[in-house]
Amino acid sequence: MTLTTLLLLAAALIGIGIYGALSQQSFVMLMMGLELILNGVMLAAVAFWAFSGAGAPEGQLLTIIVMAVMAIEMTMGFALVVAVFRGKQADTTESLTELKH
Amino acid sequence: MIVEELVLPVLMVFFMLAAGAYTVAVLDRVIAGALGTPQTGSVWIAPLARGAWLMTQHANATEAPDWRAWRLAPALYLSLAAIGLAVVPWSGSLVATDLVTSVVLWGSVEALATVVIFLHGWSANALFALIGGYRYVALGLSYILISMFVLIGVALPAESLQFTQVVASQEELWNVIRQPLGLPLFLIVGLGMTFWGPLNLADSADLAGGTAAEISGPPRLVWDVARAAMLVAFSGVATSAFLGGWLGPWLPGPLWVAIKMLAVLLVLLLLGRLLPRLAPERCVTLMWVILLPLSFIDLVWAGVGALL
Amino acid sequence: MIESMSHGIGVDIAFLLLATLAVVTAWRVFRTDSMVRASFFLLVSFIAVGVIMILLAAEYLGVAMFFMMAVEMTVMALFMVMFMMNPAGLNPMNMVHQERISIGAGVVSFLVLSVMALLAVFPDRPVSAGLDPVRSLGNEMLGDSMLIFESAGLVLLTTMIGVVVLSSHRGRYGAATEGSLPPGLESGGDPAGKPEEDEDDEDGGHHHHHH
Amino acid sequence: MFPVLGVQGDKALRHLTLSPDIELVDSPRHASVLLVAGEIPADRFEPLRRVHDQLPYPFTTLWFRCEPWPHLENVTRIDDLDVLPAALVTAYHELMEGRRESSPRILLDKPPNPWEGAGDFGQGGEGMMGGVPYGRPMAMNMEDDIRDGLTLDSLTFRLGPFFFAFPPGMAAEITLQGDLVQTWKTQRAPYPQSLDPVFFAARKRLVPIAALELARARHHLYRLFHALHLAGLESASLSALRLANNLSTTSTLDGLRRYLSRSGFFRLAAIKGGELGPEQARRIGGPAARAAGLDEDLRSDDAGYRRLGFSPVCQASGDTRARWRQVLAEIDQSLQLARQAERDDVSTSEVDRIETPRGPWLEKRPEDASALLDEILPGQEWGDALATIASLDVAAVAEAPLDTQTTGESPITELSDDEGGPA
Repeated sequence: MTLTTLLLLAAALIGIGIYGALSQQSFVMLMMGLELILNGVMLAAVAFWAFSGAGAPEGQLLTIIVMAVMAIEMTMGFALVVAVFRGKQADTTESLTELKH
Repeated sequence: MIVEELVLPVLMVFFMLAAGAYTVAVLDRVIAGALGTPQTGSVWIAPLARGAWLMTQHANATEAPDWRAWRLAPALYLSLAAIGLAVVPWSGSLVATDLVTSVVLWGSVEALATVVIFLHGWSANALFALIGGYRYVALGLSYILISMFVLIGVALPAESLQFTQVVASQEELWNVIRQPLGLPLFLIVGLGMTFWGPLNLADSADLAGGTAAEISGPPRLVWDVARAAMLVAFSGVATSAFLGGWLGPWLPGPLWVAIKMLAVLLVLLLLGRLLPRLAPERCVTLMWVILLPLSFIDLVWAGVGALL
Repeated sequence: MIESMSHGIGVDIAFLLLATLAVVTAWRVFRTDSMVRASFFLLVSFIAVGVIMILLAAEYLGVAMFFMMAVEMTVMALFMVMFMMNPAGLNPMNMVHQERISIGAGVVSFLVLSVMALLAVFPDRPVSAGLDPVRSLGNEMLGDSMLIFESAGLVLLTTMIGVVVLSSHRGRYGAATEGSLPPGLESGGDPAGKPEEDEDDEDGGHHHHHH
Repeated sequence: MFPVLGVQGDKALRHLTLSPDIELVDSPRHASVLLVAGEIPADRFEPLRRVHDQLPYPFTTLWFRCEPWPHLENVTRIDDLDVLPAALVTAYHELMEGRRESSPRILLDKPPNPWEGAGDFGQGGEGMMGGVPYGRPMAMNMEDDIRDGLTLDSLTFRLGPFFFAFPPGMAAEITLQGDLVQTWKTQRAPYPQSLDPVFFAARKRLVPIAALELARARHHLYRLFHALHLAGLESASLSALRLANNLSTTSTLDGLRRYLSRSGFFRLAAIKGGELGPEQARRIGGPAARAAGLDEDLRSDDAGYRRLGFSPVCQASGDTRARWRQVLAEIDQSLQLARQAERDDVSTSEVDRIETPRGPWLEKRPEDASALLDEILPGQEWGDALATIASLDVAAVAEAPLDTQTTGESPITELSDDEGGPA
């Protein structure tokens, strides 16, 4: 377990996340891709904190903030999905071609 | 070193799982018998006989279940109970894992329990099991929130997220007196997250057994044992957080923990037999409108107490 | 990047296993037919990363990851059951678009990041043994960085309010969808998944989306 | 420690509930012995086969006052209620010790509709969502929702006729949204229920009011027993049953009533809703009508009852809670009347106007009212809906009284089961 291996793992998670976020049609699956990217980011942040940051507390704080961002991303995402579904019974990106209904 | 750090704690947790589940089974039978359920045979043998019966019975199949998740869910719930038992301190040094964030770890056990119970209900691909799973998800969130606020309340005077520290901080005054709202709220959460008695909405009778409606044989045995063990883990956490854990005069610490855990178990099991099952809708309202604000008050109370 | 944290071979084995688990489950998220299973695969990936964080001595963050993600993924799974037509994965399905580009983007970003990880030189300043990570995090959050932490809290509160407004059934002037006619998937067509109009046995009368 | 999944005349069910060796379970998956109690009409054979096949191996069946199917080997038929518990225990022991072969599965273990992998990705049909896995609709049933406007996860299924919380023999097709009943179609009416012989005797001659009223109180207590079991109040349901079995003019309801109000049955349990309008209440009649405020009771027309100072008790709101308050009040009243009538030796004075516990019996016996459920259940939570069913006595009255000896047309009933697929 070295910084390099940890960063490689983080890179793999981010790569898979980017694939998911770009390729999925369904809103919820798309959000999973985004979450996975953030997962990699958090891991990288903690790895840097542990190996390169001399335990500076800001490193951990950054991870906490990323978690908050994830929570916000997910709640906003679901709220939008619900709102869109109410309006159009749509749950895939293809069914949204304009921004108003 | 590996023996001390790994083998002993694991053995300890296994022993607690087995002894705890058996105790719950015996206690529940005694209470049921006292309240008029007809019974024959010895209460000591009956749980074992039931276990043997479930072991002989075959595990059944439903149409197109999610096999992996269906078979894994009882085992996962059992391991969550084991994690819960592992953080309970039996004395200042006798504790399976003394993680510095053990209070938060217990919080995540509660959160993961929601996942496992939903998975158990969902993966059977059967109607009642699914509804049971839905119900638990609807309620689980409120249990987690209330329990979190209450536990932050006990972490405040200890200035630590570690159960051993939480117990040590109760040397002068137990939290059950220092924060009078805490224990009642936490007991309600306990009934909820082990879905026992009045809060048994996930495995309830109106769903013919809910998430457990479709299981038989060994998986059912594991599920039953896991539920009982979770109840024991919960009573251990309640004991450490509110009843001063190993603190007490005359007797050795571990014995005090056992006595206090038994007392908590007895209260929970009695409540389970005496109260009717709550309506799910009313239960959600109760949790969010009454108990959650009460847990805020508890937290503010604890904060003011910690400042003074 | 010299091993200066004192950990034994056990930690390395654990890390390898957890890393494999994290990547495999992350990959399975997009390769399973069942969307509920997908969200729980994602949860397993998060938990594996959380355990790695605990191995890195970030005990609070690792455990916080467990409960945050457990709740998030439960909600995710629930939304899957609500919105998807095939949550159980009883049918094979493949709901992807621009797949080639996506694979390319994923691979390229992985390669770029890996090259950076392999080639860049980072300072070797590991966590000192005497540091209490939980205490230092707490002091930071409610000390120097309190403004950031409180802002995050405020943003979360704003999000909650916004989300309730967005997803509420009733707006200020009545039902959210009142008077609006949702467009079809193709122009002029029916919205996705609406039942056929000639189904008489439905409890009629409420099709305000249509008329 | 005996799991039994009984299909049975409710009399046998009640007998077994109090047997210490036997544990009755609500799901066939939890049982080792299937008890078929009472005649099963031929149109319920198919569901029974499905229930039979849901028991996990090893299992066996026992037929109580019912002719076993000829193609099942090695089955036992029991006709005497007193030997039934012992026979069940024996069957279970033989099964566990391997002296008795497990029953075979009757149905083929294959999905009702083989799923064919048509479509671009093998998804089973046209477009992205055309597939119908295993002949079941996809979870995309877009009926308008009655709660939150999100027309999402409705679930349609059939339940019964052996589901434990339904009146025996009833089957329904239900659409649920989460926990909320969206539509309800009663497909099979419950079996007609048999009343105590004294009500039939009262149609032919004048009978002592004491006997009539005790039978009435017993009928209501049996229903209370089922409802309390459903509400999770096991010990209260058992004491209701014991009270019913040992009912005499000296019995009182005070203990049970006190326990119910203290345990919070009226405040906590899922017994909300289920209001009947006056018109609906009249269709059911009896206590349900009086709970809705209808002041109708044929006993008011009877000179014997008038001598005892009878006047009907009523509730106003007509919902599930009011019905249980009404039932408790009527049990009290019946016990009171029985005491007075016994002391003064009063008999009925009418033979063609009998108020049965199920409702008024003028020219015709009270008829089946299960279709009423289709109107009142939609909009209720599942737990409340089942409690509403338990509180409504919808089954018709059978033409023969509750038989005491013969095998004839005994009340056919059963306990248990959801219709899952064949195992």
